[in-house]
Amino acid sequence: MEETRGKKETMRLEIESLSCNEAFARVAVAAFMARMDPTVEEVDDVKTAVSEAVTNCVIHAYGGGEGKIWIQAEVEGSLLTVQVRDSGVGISDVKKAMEPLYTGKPEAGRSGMGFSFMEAFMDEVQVDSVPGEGTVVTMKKKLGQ
Amino acid sequence: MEETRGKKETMRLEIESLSCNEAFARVAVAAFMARMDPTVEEVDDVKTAVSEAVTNCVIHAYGGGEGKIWIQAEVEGSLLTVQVRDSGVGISDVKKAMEPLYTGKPEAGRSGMGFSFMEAFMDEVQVDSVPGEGTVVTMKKKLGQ
Amino acid sequence: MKHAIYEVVDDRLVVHLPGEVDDHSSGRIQEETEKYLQGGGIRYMIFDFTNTSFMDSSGIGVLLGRYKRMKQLGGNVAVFGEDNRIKRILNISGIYQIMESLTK
Amino acid sequence: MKHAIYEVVDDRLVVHLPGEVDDHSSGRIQEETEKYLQGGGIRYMIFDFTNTSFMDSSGIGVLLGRYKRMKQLGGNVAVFGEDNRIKRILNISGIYQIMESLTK
Ligand SMILES: Nc1ncnc2c1ncn2[C@@H]1O[C@H](COP(=O)(O)OP(=O)(O)O)[C@@H](O)[C@H]1O
Ligand SMILES: Nc1ncnc2c1ncn2[C@@H]1O[C@H](COP(=O)(O)OP(=O)(O)O)[C@@H](O)[C@H]1O
Repeated sequence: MEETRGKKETMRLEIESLSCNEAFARVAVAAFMARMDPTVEEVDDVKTAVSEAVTNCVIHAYGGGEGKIWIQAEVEGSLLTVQVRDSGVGISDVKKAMEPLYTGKPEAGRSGMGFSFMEAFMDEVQVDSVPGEGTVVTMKKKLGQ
Repeated sequence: MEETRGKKETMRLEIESLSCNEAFARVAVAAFMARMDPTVEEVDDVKTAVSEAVTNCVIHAYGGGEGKIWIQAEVEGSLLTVQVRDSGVGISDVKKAMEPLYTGKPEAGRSGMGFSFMEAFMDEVQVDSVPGEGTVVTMKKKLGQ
Repeated sequence: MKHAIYEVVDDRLVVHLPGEVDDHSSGRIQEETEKYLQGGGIRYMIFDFTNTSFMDSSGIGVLLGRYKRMKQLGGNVAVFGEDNRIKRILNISGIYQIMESLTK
Repeated sequence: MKHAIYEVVDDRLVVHLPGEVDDHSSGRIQEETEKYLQGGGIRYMIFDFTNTSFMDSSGIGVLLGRYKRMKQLGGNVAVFGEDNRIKRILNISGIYQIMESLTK
């Protein structure tokens, strides 16, 4: 029952691709990281980054249709790792997709700032994608900096 | 992207058997049910029931040791179903375990009111258990009554 | 507050934004403000963040879209009531370079 | 407030309970109150719920345990500052049948 600090703690979450799950996902990750005693700003940063990644699954990976989104969050000491995964259309040119202001859906009122926000609010963002199979976004943030 | 009300929506959560996950689990389920526009009292009821079921996994199923806890929440119209599952020691006599004030751990300061609280705050509580394999607690609550 | 509330004062449309401006909540803001613009006579659109505690890049998309639309109509857009969190988001996204803040 | 705060006034130990009283937070309340009792001279234990918004049956277990202990010592226990939510929990669990509430 005693938690040893510094040990790895993990949670896995599976949700459906629905826009109401954007809020749910960011609140769930925020609640999970509460054990790290984060500052309000750190929690806000992570909520924004998670919101961006999950919104991309809903809008881009599944294009508003059905699909599942998997979120894994891991705490190890003061390091938080959040992974957001989908089995949607995938990204053929990750480098281009991550360019500031690039969006594949300009007509839909997207700003193209999703990845830039993830990078601004987390320490590290890695995107792995296979067209036709899906995308994994892995974000890391060291708290208490 | 449009959510059709009345359609089934599901989330699945896997956490570790740690006492800090009791709070996380109840906040996660509360955040998930936000889409049902629940009253504050309904949210409190569900939080208490989830807290009881998850605490039982931590304390009884895994006896404070390592283990995984699976939570599934489902919304269908105004019906919320929450399932809490463990692969711990199991319960040999479910009927007795569910009796008010019965506790298998009186020395640990347990009140024996866990199942009574689940029943008081949810409309329906079902417990399925196989000794040596684990326990599933399924709770249902109709909102807006 | 889950949805935006709209208020017309002379030639200004004040959009009182909801608590969270994300993809889920921002879609209808685009549609609803458009209806007010169809009526004619609106020259300024003011986004009021007083009740807003969360916004992500989907919200920025809506702000930019409304900005372009108002410019098209020869009008303008401003923001108001941002807390520090929202200020940070507006800063990072460059919104302050094109929109005035009426917040002191 | 994550942990209980203790205050001794004459022969009373006031336990200002944390925001959430569950299995995770309640274990140490048992231990810590015990230390105050070891010192002697405590006749009343008062649980202050002013800052508490959540309690489950683990909290009830602690209240009952402390009740038995105080009775053993010839003392008594009371509760204070419960909001409606906590009142409901104390009601369902029968705590009000054995403990007085100092809340008006
Ligand atoms: N999970 C994903 N699946 C498929 N494509 C994606 C995914 N995430 C991002 N993309 C692509 O990368 C582009 C840039 O994403 P982003 O920076 O978040 O901006 P925006 O969402 O505003 O378009 C998207 O427009 C889309 O084409
Ligand atoms: N998930 C579980 N795995 C194994 N045993 C359990 C589980 N949940 C409950 N029990 C058994 O049922 C008893 C009664 O549970 P409960 O009513 O919650 O009271 P308490 O947790 O206070 O003992 C427990 O003491 C335990 O013996």
